[in-house]
Amino acid sequence: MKTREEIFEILKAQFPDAVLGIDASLPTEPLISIDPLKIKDICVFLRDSEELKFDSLMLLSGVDDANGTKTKDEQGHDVITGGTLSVYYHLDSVYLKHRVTLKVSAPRENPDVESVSYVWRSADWHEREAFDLLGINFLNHPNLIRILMPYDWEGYPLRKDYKNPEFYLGMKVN
Amino acid sequence: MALKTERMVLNMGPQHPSTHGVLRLELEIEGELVTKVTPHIGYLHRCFEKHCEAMMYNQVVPYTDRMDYLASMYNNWGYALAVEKLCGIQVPERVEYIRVIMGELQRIASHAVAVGTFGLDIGAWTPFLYLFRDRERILTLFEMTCGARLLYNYIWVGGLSHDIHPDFVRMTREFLESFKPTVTEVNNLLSYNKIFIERTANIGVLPLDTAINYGCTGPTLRGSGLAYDLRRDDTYSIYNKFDFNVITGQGLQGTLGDTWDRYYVRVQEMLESVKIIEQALDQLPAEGDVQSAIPKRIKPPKGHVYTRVENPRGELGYFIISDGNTNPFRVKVRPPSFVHLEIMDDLTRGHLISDIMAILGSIDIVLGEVDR
Amino acid sequence: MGLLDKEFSEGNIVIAKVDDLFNWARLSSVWQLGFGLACCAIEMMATSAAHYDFDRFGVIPRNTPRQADAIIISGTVTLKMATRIKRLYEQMPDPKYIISMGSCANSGGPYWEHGYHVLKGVDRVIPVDVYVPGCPPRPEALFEGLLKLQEKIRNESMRKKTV
Amino acid sequence: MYEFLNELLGNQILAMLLTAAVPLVFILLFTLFAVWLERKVSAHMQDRLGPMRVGWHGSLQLIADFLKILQKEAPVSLEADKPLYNFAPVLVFAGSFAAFAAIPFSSKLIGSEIELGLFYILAVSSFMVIGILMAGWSSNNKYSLLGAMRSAAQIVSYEIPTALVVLGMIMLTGTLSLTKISEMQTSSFWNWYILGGPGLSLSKFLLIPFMIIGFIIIYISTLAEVNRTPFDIPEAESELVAGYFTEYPGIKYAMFMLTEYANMFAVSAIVSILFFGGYQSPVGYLGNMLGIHWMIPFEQAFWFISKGLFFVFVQIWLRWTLPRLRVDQLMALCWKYLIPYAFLNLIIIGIISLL
Amino acid sequence: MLMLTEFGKVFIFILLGAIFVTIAIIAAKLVSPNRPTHEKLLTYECGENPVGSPWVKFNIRFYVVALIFLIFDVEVVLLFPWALVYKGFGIFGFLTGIIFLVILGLGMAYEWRKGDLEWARPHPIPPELDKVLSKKE
Repeated sequence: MKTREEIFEILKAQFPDAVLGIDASLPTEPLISIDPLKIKDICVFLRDSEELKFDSLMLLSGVDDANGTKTKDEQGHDVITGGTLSVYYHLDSVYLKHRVTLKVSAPRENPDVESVSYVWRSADWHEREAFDLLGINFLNHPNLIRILMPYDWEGYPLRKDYKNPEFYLGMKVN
Repeated sequence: MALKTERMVLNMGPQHPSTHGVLRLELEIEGELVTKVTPHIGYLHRCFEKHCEAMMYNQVVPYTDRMDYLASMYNNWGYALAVEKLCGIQVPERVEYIRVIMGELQRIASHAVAVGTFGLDIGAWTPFLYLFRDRERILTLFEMTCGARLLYNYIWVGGLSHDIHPDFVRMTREFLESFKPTVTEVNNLLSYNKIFIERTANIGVLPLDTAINYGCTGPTLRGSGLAYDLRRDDTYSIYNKFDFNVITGQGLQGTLGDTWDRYYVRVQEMLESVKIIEQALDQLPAEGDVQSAIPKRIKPPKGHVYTRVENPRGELGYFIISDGNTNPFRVKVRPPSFVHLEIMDDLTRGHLISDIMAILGSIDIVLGEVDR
Repeated sequence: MGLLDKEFSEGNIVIAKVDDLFNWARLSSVWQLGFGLACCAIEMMATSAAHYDFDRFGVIPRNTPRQADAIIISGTVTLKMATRIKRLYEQMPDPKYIISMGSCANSGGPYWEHGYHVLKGVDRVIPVDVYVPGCPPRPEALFEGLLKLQEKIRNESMRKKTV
Repeated sequence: MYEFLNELLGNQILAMLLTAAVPLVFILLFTLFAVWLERKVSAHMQDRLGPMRVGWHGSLQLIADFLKILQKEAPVSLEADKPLYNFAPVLVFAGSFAAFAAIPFSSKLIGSEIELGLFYILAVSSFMVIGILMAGWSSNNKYSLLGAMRSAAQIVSYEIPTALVVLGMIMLTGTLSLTKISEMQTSSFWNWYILGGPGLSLSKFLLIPFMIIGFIIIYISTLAEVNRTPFDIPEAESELVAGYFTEYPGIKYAMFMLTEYANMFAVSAIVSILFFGGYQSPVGYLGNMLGIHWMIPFEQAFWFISKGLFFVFVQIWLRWTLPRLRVDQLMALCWKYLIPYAFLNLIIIGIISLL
Repeated sequence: MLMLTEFGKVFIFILLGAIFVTIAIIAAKLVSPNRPTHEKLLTYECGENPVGSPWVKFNIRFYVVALIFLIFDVEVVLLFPWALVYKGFGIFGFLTGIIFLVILGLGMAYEWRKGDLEWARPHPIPPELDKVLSKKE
């Protein structure tokens, strides 16, 4: 049973350049932020190391940080440029009963994050959903296609600056 | 010697009697043997997360009902716990007890539907209707307290919408007494029926390490033999005050972790919930206003929280990020059915079409939760 | 061109009697397509279960649209599902009826404002005969919807409408 | 029946058509009654009420269903193979109705006094398999094809245990004609074959256990031949949507239903003739006591129909309690259990009948 | 005067069955409406467009079962006349039939052993972790 700070120390020792820092200021759960292209090796280490044994990924959620510059286009919808899209990983160890939260941020224009679906099988669909709703591109994912929205849908609905299409296959959307 | 038959792609499409709603399974079959299953979901994607960003904290509660519409009491509870942890609200003792009673009643009702439709997929019509008859009695209890049969909007952030009815306790005890013989009835009709065992033992075997790696939780994981129950291991609310044992599959009828085990774990869990409710009813504090801790305006501090609750289907997690104003910045839900549906492809290697239905019934998915 | 396709003159007494007989037959054995979308499907299952019995009115669930005469759209119709529902409706043989159950099917329900993937009402895709309000409607409300549908069938007629 | 009409009308073909019309009308009425019975029995078994609104306790429900089916449109899908698609219901019903030719409803009322009655019934029941395969293949639908292949394999392989048990019975009775078999089990239920057949010899008591085994085997295999639960795999709602009649709307679907219920009655009639004394009354005839001899055929018909209905009720009862078998378990049950047991039963009956 | 033989009566039964069904279908066609649209005439596949045609080569198992059925049905057909008259020949008549049955029993044992009686049994392959993880879609 390790606290998050101890886990952060172990990770910092193991991957000095990949682990960017811990954000313990928030009232609830400290957050370890990690470089997006190194996430896979860290996760393999987290899963296979004897003292940590994070054997199940509880939740992988994509978030649109919306911290870019807001501009208005002609119809009055604001468009965000720049800023980051981030992915939160909640890991849990079933046997040692401790949890950790990792965070990865990638630029909004071409958000590339290494896929972890070869570390935990449950990440496969979570990543497809993050891609489907937020457009985060997961590198060498088995088959990165839309999962919830129709396969021929354009745009990423959960982005803050998303605008509903007028018609879809002849049906009025709103 | 077997001549190679052509692969046929069979669509068990959105409208199918036993896909528990709008799920499309694309099967690649060879004669009767299934070689590949690709589930297609999204036919019931109702944009829950987009709604959460556009609404205030307490307006989101009715939408959580409609996600897992068979266990909506637990959805509210999960969301309420998350926001209470975010704002640091302390809920009075009586509310905690009522929430436990309602949650466990909802577990019995949800398991009744799960076991009933599982029997339906195997072809036994009658247990489904017996279990629905008892579920109706639970629904009348819910209707007495919060006026709704299926989607309650009952557990609010910081308290409850209504206090319980004066003779709610008496009627619940009557129901618990009358429910025990039903489980033995289902056991005789289904669990130990030779044809049922023939159809479900050694089918869809899920080994433990794959189950953990897939992130399976709840009866699906416990069916494979690991006693991992959030009410015991990651205790939330006042579950540490009740003693109940966590049911795990023992491989009684076939190998450990097969369809029969997952089914039998659910049947036994109904009895455990009856025990919990009886203890909760005994220790229920008589006085206490259930709406005392409900804040007028919920404006949580900046930050994020992830809470997990033991939903009848597995671990239901709420990940809420707040940026300080009254609307949540981002709400992400971890639905257990979404995770369990992923294993359909690997679990059904080398089975027949009739087993696909048995396996799908045993992992018990609800499409409202899968597609959110 | 069957008997049901033809239009008859107003005063035709024989056809009036045949009308009532056929209408009585059609309304007392409405076979619903066993198919549920969302939370209203659970209420529909509760309606055909033991406590409220749909079979009392002669309604039994049939699995293929070929043998069904009524679809009860019970739940939210999303855009991805709308094309499938249109296909199912088309594949039903002809005297067919639609009951739109629940406010999601009537008008998009609680998802009308921010639901980018929700079709705002199933009548944008298929012609609906009876709307049953409620979210989810109680089994009694569904019975009332069925009675409304039976009333509507009772007044159908093969004679030319001279209004 | 036929002779009586023959003198009346003179023309033989017409007389025969009328005698054939009697079982047809009986089947129609029986189907209307049996479907109503199934819905009411299944309802009351499941704590429900079943059809109540349409007539007194749903009595007119089936007439309404039939009239509504009459009005249903019958679209034939483009890719379906039209001639086969339309001919399948005809062949299926003709096959199952032909079995009624040799079944004696009472001593006077029988379709045709065919000498080899049982042999003919076994032969004609494979008509249905062709019809089902035709229906499944021609409607160009994956579900109906799977359903048709499964049901063909099932009916074909369950005919053998039926034939073996029938063979055992013939060794005892020494005749193939069903009327003679019924005649042998006269006067009281003590002479029924389930209790070892007529006479009081030692072989009668030795036969009883093997007769019961024979009855169980033939009842299980005829259940499978009629596609009733726990063997209703061809139209397994939970997997193959509606089996081989997925693509059949309206009246053609009603013909398949008519065939299924006609088969249910034919099969229970055969079982009741072979083991429970066909139209013989267990306790003797009222007609004999009161001396009215023209009443006896009607009494016999009454007993025959009530025995048939009892077995149909048991089939309905089984349907709503037992879950469904899988295809390979079904075939294993037939080839690995029923056929070997039927073989042994046959040999033992042969030895006993020699004593 | 043509005499209606027993088999003539049986043929009339089959004819009447066929006539009844055709009359019923034609009656329904007269009454029922007929409004075909393109979508109505597509094959039903749970609301999806079917992929590939169902008319594919079918599993060999069905033909093997048909063959085995043929053997046993022929056997039963040959046994029928024997069953009627074997009592007349006493113990020897009975023994001839039994020898015939035993030979066929051997045939069945052979098929059983060779596995022809096996239907498509499910051979479940439980998912191992490493194979699952290294799965390329």
